[in-house]
Amino acid sequence: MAISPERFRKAASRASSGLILLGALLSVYLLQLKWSGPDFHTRLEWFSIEGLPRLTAGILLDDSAALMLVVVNIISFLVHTYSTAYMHDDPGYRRYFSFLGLFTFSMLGIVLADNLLVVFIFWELVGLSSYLLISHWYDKESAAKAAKKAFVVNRIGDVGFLTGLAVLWIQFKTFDLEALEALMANSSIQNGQWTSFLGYSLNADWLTIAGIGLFLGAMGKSAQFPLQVWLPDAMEGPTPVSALIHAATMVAAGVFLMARVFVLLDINALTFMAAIGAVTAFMGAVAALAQHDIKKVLAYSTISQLGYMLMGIGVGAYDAALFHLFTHAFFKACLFLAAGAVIYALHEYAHKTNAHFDAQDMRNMGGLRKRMPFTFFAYLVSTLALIGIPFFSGFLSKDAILSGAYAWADVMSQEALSWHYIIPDLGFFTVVLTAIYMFRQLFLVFFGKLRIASQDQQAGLQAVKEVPPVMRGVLVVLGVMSFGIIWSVNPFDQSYSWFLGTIEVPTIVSPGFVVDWQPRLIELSLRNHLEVMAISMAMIVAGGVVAWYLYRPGSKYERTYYKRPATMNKLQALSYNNWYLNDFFNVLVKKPVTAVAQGLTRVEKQVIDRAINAFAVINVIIAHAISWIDRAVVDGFVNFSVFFAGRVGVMTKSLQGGKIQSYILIAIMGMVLMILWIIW
Amino acid sequence: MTIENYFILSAILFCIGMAVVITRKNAIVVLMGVELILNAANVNFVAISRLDNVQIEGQFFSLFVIVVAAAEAAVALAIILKVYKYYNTTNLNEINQLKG
Amino acid sequence: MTISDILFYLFAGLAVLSAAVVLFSRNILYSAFALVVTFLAVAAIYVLAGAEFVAITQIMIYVGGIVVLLIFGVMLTNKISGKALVTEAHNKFWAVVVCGGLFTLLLYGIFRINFALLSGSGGTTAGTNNVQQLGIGLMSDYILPFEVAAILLLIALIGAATIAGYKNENQ
Amino acid sequence: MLNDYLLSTLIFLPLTAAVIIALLPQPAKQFYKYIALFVCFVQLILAGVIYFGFNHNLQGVREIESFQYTEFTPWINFELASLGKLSANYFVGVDGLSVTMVLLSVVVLLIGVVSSWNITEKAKGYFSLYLVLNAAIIGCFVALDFLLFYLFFEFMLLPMYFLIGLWGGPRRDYASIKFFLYTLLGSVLILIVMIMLYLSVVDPAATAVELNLASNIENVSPDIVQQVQDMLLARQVPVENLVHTFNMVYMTDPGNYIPNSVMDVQVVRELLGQPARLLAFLLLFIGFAIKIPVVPVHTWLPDAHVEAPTPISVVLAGVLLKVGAYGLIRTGYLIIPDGAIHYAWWIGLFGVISIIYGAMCALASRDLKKLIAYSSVSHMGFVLLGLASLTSEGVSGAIYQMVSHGIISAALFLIAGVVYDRSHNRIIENYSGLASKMPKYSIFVIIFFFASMGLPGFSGFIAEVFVLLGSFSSSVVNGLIPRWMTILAATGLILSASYYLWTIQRMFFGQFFTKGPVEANSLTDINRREYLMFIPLFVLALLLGIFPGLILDLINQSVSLFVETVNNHEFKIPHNN
Repeated sequence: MAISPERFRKAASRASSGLILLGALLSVYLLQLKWSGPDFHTRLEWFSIEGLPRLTAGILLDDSAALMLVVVNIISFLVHTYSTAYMHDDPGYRRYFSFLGLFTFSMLGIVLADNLLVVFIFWELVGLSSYLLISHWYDKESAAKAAKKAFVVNRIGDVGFLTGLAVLWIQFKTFDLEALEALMANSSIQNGQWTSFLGYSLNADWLTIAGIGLFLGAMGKSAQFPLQVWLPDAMEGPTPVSALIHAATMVAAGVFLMARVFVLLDINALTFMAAIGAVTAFMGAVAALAQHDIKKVLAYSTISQLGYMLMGIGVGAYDAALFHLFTHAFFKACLFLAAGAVIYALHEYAHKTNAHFDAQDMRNMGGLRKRMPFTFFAYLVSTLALIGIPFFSGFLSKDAILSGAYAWADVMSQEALSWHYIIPDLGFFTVVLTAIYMFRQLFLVFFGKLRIASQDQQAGLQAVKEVPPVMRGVLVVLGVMSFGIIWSVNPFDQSYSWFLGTIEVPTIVSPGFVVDWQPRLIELSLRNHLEVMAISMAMIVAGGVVAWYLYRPGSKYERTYYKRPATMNKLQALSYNNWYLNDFFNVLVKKPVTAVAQGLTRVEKQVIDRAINAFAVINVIIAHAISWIDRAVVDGFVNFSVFFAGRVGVMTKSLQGGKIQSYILIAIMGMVLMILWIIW
Repeated sequence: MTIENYFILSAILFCIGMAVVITRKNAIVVLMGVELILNAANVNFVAISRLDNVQIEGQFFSLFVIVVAAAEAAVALAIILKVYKYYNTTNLNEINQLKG
Repeated sequence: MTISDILFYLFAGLAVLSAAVVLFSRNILYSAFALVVTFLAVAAIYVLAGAEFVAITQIMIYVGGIVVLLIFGVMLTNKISGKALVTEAHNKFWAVVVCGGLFTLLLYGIFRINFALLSGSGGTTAGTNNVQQLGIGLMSDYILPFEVAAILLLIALIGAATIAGYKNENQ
Repeated sequence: MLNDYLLSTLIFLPLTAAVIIALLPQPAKQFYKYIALFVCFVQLILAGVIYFGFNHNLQGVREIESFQYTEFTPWINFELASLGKLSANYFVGVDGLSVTMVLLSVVVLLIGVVSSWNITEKAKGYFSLYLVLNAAIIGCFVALDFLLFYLFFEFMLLPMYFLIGLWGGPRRDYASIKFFLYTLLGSVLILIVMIMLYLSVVDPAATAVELNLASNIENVSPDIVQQVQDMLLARQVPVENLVHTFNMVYMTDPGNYIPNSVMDVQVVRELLGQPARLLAFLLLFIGFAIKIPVVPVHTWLPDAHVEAPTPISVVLAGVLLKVGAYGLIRTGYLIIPDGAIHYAWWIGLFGVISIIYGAMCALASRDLKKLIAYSSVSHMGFVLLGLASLTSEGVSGAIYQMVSHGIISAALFLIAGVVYDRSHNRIIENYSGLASKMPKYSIFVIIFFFASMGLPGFSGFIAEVFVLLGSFSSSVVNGLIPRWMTILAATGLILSASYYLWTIQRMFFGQFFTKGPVEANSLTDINRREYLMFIPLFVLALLLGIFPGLILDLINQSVSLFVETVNNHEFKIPHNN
């Protein structure tokens, strides 16, 4: 893509979309082949280090991978298509599409890799393409900063990932997932020592550390507390990118990774994960409440939903989490693309009316429902899916997770009241918040009047136009995917879903696991399904009512919204600033690191270099002393000998002064001495 | 007269000639010293020839020495004149350049 | 102490004394004249030693030739301006040391030689005409050195004339 | 035939060319660079011959007969009466440990010539010194005789000093003298150890000949060597028959040490209250640490890099730093493994400190070249950590890191050179938004920055991952490196991402403008010659990132023997901790 000439840019982008479509069709075909069949695994020898097992790389295709393949390909295709319209007059068009291609490639790599090292490689590549795409408009300072932040924060997670890899490596000397599973099943914990089949032994804590390390990687990619700070900033990238990377696929890679290594985790790591997931879900939802940027709301909502998914994995609801991953991928992509459509339309509007305003700020929007029906439809459907209204996809998956969490709390607390119940409770509370912020956004964007038009006496709502057909088509496809009927015959009971029916929860094989933990979870979650559904329905209704009361068209909030400052009180500020996590990081990490760096440089300049310079100065002083000695003593001696030789020379010079008589004198003298010597 | 006396005389003259050659600055005086030395040698030759009056070889030698001395004196004086023309002095101390 | 002994000592003393004058006189002309005396005294010693011909030659060549030559030399090389023709001495100390040393050495040598072994046929009387012997010797046994000496004198003559002779710088 | 003298050709070709350049008259000025280029290109071809002719199954390391392309010529031999015989030989050869270094140097030196293309000032001196440097570097990597190694090691110093001191930036005098004194200090320490070793080690083969056990060196069989060693141990060899040697391979065999000598392996001799062998290791370590460089003896590096002309920075970072690490492997680790194990913890610690400290300083530096210089310190820390772990993964990773850093840091310095060439200013904050002004350049910058921060797909990733894995498993395999060190080292990855990305953000992203003395018009995109330098390095970094086997196959056997040798050494460990 990057090397294709400028005039073929349209053709090239279509070609790449076409290739992705081909990939999507192939992946659907693969899914058909694979579905419920045995796992497909090929290995190629990659390289070897003497004395160690050979490192292999290959493809491991199981049900979840095949599904993920389809999701990635389809959404990628849709985003490609959407982008041909959305980005059509961007100067970096070719760059954009080549990076999009790179991203899709790397994402597929993560999905298919059979080897944690290879996963890590693609993991990083995905991070790279994310970096490149966020900084697409690189001349924007904020975009450049956001890209940097995204990558660096991800790196923090990656260090955890590497640590996890290292622990697995020293125990098992392999990264191959299937081999790891088998080896893990053969390892055992005795007396606090974790002994592997290969005879290596470690403290049992390292099993937990490995799990948490891997999870740390996922925390980075999937924007979990406390590493979620990068995701809202990443919205600086083009909207389709946000849809593809920062909502549907890449951020879900963390969840997918956790699903892949699910069997290797131990109970402590899982608990940790569940807690982090729940906290993130709650924090994300709170942060979404007071945002004014249409994309930021969605970004926080993504964080929150990702928190759900990881909580799902953590509580052992592996299948539910994956289910939510897939449904979320579609409806969140749809939301983002619809938001993109809104932004696009407002841009066009601004262009037409020569108005200058922030096309992403919800304070400028309103009433768009009438002029953008397709977009509205897509938005509405996916919002309902996100909130978890019955008949929509989100309902099925979210309820599955919540009932899993509830069951988990039951199991973990052993029917007694313990802190474990906080986790499902946070989940339920998040449902309320989700309903509030999503309805708020829906109201503020699509209902009421176009605030920018009414305030600035500009051309009215009539000037706003629906987006081009390509974008509309994409929105419709994604909107349709948000209906529950697609996923489950019985829209009220996820257990009827074809998805959950096929994905089986793999048995955790890490040593020290209570054998009946998983069966009990499943049993309990099936039993509590109805109560969970009831609770969550109640929550949604509560949220809906609150949202209606606060944000309905004509409410006080809505009327004053245009002039509203960013925050009105402390609570809003807390939400708006995402719990002040950024400042937190600034104070706790960035500032100290910078200070230490500056300090070290100063230390180097002032201590090490000064020490060395002082050393040099001392040396020079010593050298001077020595040179004095040299002059006075050594040179003195030399000078003396020179002086002596000079005197001798002067003395002898008189003998050599061209004075013949002196020569004669000397000759005679010599003669006399010789004779003397001879006759003596 | 014992021959030692001749020898002693010769030695005295020789040493005086030598002293002249060494100490005097004037080239001509130096030449005189050289003549003295030659004379001292001649005295020896003659004295030796006294021991052997049949062949009188010593006297032959002294004759040749006188001849050579004469030739030497002539050439030496010519050179001194030439040098004097060049340096305007016969002081040996001032004549110390090899190249004119 | 025979008369010849007395004469010997007399002339020897004269020779030494005049030689000393050559050595110590600051005036070049005095030196030259003292030299004449020395030569004459030595000639007398020759006579005492039975070498009349050599003595004559000595007087003729040295006193008549060389010393005159020397005096001419003195004259030619000194601007005649009324002031005395003086010359300085240097290296005196070393000269005394060296010459004294040499003299001592020679004396030592002389006294160590056992002349008694040599003087087997000594005691030649004066009056024996050895001029004839010399003439025959020069024309027979010593003809080659004689001729060489002659050529040497010729060469010296030509050489001296060439060196000292005036040359036109322009040629 | 060619194979017999391949390494000598590799060493002496540039030396000859240097002489030729020095002799050429001034009007032939424009040919100097062509000669240099030609020579380096021929070296590349020869190195290719070595690469393809290299037998992967021969291990080298401590087995004198399995070195390849060996050449042996007696050099200095004389009797020292009661001290036995001195023998230093012209002995060169490669094994897996050194062949990679030779290949790397040849490539980097070639790139260096291309980047020297615009040097016109005192070109004769420049190119002849460059070629002398070239010869010395190659010589260092192939020498198997300690004296020869030391000779080449010292030989590198002088051309480097002049190249920095004559063609460098404004503070070149300070930098070059600092460089010179630092490295000279290191050399002196190494010299001391060399002499200690020389006094303690005998050449068993030559000694056998002296003892009339064999008629000549070729006839010495392993049995005879064993016999000589037994005699040595029993002190049956007369002192005047001992043939002292500088041969580094013989030095690895404990049997060749003279009983009761300074470096004796049976009895712990003490020097200055320290066990002599440990002290010797320490001296060697410090000596080479200066060259690597390791915090805190690294301060010559930033100055030298900042002041050196671009090609010299390239060679300095690309190859010279590796000489230090290579020397440590070849001498410190193999000859004094007991010291290596004794001090492994400290070496690892210094590695980790270098990683973090280098990265921190890079984060705080305002000068682009200084930043890259500090990143070198950081990356060379990984080499040290990998070595200290003494596991196959760790050591392979360390050597891989040497190669990888050689390529990538060379590219990074070229990158700094491009901007400096155009505007004569390297201060980061004087630039902004270069991506719009110099898009192609920015692409390469981003590629190499990411490569340097260990992005998968580039060589640095493989190296760093294996170093980390190796040092992590060290605690299980041999218990030398604690795990927290690895985790701390891994945070270096975060820091490296931060400083590179921050630089990209400040220099390349954002609105285009320049500040200070930088003229916006002077900033033109890269030209064809610069492509010629960047593309091979890019391809190499990528190839090595995707097919690590290209290097690992060469070094595998040697590394495994190396690890085994050092871990299971038969030298007596001094018992004091």
